[in-house]
Amino acid sequence: MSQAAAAVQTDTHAEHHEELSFLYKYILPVDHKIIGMQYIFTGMIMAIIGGYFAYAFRMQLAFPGELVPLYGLVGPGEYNMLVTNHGTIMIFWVAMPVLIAGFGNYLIPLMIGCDDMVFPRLNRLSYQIFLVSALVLIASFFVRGGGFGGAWTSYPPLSSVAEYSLTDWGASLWILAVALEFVSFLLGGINFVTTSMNARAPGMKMLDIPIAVWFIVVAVILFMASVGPLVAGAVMLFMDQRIGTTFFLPSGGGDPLLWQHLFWFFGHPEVYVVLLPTLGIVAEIITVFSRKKLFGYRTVLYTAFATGGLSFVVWAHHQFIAGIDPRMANVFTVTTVLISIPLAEMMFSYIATLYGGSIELKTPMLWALSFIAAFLIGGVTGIYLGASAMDVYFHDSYFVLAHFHYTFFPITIIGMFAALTYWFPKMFGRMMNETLGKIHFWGTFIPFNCIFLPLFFLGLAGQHRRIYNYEHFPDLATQELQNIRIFATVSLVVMLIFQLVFIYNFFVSMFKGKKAPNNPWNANTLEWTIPSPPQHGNFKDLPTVYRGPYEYSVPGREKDYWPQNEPPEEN
Amino acid sequence: MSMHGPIATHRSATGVPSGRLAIWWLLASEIFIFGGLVTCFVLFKLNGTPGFEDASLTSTAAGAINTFVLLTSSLSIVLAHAAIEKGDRVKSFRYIWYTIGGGVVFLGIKTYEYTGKIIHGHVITENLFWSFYYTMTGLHALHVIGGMVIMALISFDIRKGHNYQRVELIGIYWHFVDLVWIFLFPLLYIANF
Amino acid sequence: MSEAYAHPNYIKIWFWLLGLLVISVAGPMLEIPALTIITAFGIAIVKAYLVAANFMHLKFEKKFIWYLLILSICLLGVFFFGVAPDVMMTDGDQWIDCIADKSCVEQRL
Amino acid sequence: MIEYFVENASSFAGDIDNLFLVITLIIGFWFFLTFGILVYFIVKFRRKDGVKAKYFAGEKHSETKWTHYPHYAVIAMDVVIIAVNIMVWVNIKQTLPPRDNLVRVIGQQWTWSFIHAGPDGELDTPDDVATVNDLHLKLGDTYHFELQSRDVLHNFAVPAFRLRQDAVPGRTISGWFKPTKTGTYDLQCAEMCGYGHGIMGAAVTVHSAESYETTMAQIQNGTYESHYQKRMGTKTSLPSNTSQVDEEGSFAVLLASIF
Repeated sequence: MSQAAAAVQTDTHAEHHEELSFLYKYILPVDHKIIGMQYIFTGMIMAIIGGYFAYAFRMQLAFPGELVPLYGLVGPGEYNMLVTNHGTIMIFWVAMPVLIAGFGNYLIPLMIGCDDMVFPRLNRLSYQIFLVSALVLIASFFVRGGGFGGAWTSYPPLSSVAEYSLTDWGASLWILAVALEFVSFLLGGINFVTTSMNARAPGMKMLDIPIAVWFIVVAVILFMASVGPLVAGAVMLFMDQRIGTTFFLPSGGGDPLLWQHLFWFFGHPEVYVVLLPTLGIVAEIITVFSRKKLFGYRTVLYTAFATGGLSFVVWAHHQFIAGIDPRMANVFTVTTVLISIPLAEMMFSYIATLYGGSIELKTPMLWALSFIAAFLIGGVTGIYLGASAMDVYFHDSYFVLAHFHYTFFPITIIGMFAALTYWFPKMFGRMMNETLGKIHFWGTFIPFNCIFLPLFFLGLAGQHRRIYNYEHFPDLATQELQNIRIFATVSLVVMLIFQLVFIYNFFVSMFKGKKAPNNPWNANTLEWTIPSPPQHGNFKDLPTVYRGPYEYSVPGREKDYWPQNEPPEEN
Repeated sequence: MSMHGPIATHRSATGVPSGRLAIWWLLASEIFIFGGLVTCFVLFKLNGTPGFEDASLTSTAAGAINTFVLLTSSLSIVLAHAAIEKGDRVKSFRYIWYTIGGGVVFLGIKTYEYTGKIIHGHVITENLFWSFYYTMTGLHALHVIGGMVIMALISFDIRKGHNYQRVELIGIYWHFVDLVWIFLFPLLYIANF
Repeated sequence: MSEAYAHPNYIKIWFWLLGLLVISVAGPMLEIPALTIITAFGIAIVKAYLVAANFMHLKFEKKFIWYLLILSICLLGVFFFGVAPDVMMTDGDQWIDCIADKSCVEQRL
Repeated sequence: MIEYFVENASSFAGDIDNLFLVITLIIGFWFFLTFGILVYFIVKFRRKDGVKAKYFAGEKHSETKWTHYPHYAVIAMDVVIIAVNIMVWVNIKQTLPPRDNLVRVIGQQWTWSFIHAGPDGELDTPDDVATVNDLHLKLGDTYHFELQSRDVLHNFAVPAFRLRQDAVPGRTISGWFKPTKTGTYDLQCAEMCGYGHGIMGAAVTVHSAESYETTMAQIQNGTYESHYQKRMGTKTSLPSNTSQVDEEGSFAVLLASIF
């Protein structure tokens, strides 16, 4: 690594790294692109585990008591373990690594025009910690007593006392894995923020930064500002479990509600932490495929700041009926409903971007538009749950479940597919197959709605969450509701089968796809000005930026795009 | 200073060098970790949770000596930074090792305190106050140990003549550890009402 | 790495800090609780300022670092005041601390 | 709208259903408007040869008004939602109307115990009536409940009453409800409470005055048969229970054969 001082010149610098051995190139890389892909692949493997868990417990719900093919019998303890770890994996080990760490790593240096992260080795370390955390989580499924089954919120005393949870080491390894994961993203986050603050290409002003980078950075800052109390809480919970302190145990003077506050003070900003990167990715895609300038760049940016700021004062809406002071609920209702204001503005801006555009429905665009459509449903149903009195009926019901899957599924899965299909040519230098991409899109989007729309109605019928078998609740054990459950499960199986199309397309295109040009989508941002895939060191010469990232269809120009680093024409 | 690693490391659009900027972000997130613990402690204390009167059992003298030790080590690390800016590697090396020595004395006194408390039956599970006492000071001590290890590594680095800027970075971190102690000291040792 | 700012007189700052330390230890000996709070926490804040401004060179640092740190502390304040009504007020309109008044059902652990 | 799915059997159930309707109308309007515009734009502005996209930044007032005016309307409607919501919330959770009757609800892993106050309307007196998994209520009485937990968090949830409240160990949480329809309803635990969370149900029976008296008398002289067990006995048969369905027709088996 340590090259002589001659490396000041960037072109020679890039060539120094060509002779890296396989070990240093792919196993212990310092190149941000490889680390980004490590995150993405790890996240996708974890997504397969999370999806498998979802399959197992949905099958149990639809056909209670029967052997689930490819899994076996799902008992009550196992059911709890499956739902808990499905939630944990999908949020902490899929959404976070793929959207923030993965695409953040891949895109930030490319989009702001520099050769790597500011601290490449810190970057590698954060991935390694992340990998360890994933392994610890997987290990927790196999210890005596099984994996942790106290819901991903892990409310004590259930999570802190082994006699209550019956998963002595499962619970401890779970909290350990989560804490390690936080440490990993704290380190990664510091790197991201520093890189985008300090290492921007010459000429790139604050308002020339692509929205995707902006939003990832805002998300990382939100994460860093909210996770601290929960890290402290995780230490306290771990000591409750292993040493026998009573931080969260009322009989010893502690308070179980304190954990809920610590958790949701992090947990609510966390929603925006994973939401913002996807919103940024969608902004990139809709501008490219409608050949339009983003409507109101500043407005979009400020609404993101407003959302981030507001997200710190809404956390107690998860606890309206958890025994908190009922007067506080009014305050938190107001702040929660207020969040609709910046987000509505942002959605309006995105839709206004399409106005007068020249929309081409390529696969990434389909994903981006479907994100907007699905997220609209997720967003508006959030209003119900922000209203404290509605929460009296909906708390912990399938309505909540359907709502947050309508936000998290678009964010995580749709956002991931949008980004993967859009940047695939840049990552691997080959194009993905459009037809298969579209088949996969419709095969995912339609079943997704078929899974979660019916669950809203189950929620209206009063069905509560995390129940392995509804036969103990006669009002819920009716044939009509059971049919809805079966319908949702069948849709899930259909959706999972269609993922095979994607996996096939992904790997076949990676090796056999059509060669991708530098700029297949005619986009403006800096990553498209260099070869696909980019070499180590990215840019031959550090680019100079002359304009904002969304100058599409500028009147008076022949080409309908105008790369950020293209010098203005002399008149 | 030698030039290696990516160019990105050496760019500075904000005017603050990347290393220092990163340390500040690190400290901002550390504020939340310690702040979260301290907030919980204050919540329970103001609530009059039984057991918090045990704050009078902590040894103010030991706490005060530890404060003195940490303040002095803070001084020596900042002097190390001042020395390295003048290019005086030997002096800087010596000051860094004074600081590490301060850390050792601090941990020694901490150990003595812990031992005394445990002998008197004030173990971590006795009540919430002692739980917080051991958790907060323990987490702080882990930061002290981490700082000392990194400092030792850096000291050999600068003796060989590279990475001078790291003295300032570890210094900022060490001052932060000192700052945390400045707040833990009144919380755990003085405010026993 | 050397930047052109004058180093403050570190030894002087150090003596200031020691003086403040003596006051904060001596404060409780007067046994006036209100005064103890001032000497303990007021002085902690002054000490923190001295260390941050001089030893950490925040005096010479860009302004936004101050904003960053102060914003962190403000957010902790938000957290404190959001949680305080629940954890500190164990008796309210709709709930009572049943451990304190021994009216609880027997707890299993 | 909720009442199509679940009966509304308490005095404030109607308020919550109304709130649901208000929110549904408001957000339904916005959703269909926004969704319609989105679809319209996608269809209208498809790529056509020779037609170049418009160029505007969305920074001028003449452009931003298209997003700002609807945005002000969103704020106005938010205020409506918040106002209606706070009225309902204050009524349900923040105020305790004078009580006619009292019941103590105790959650533990994984049963509910109920202590009915008995004729004198006070708890901890000799005429208290204790039951397990079986709550008996008198129609039209305003009940206060004292919610406690022996171990972990539980949630006292009766969908037909539109009522949910967490039980927190170490605290006694009080609240109220007023049953307005006779019948037997589900009581759920709606907070994850461990291994048996899925079986932690109970039956809530709202009696008319005379039926209530007979039931209470039966409980006290030991001739009473639990409503909960009766319900479990009669209505447990899910169609896909292994014992009752022939293996061949089941979907899971079909899937298994595919894999």
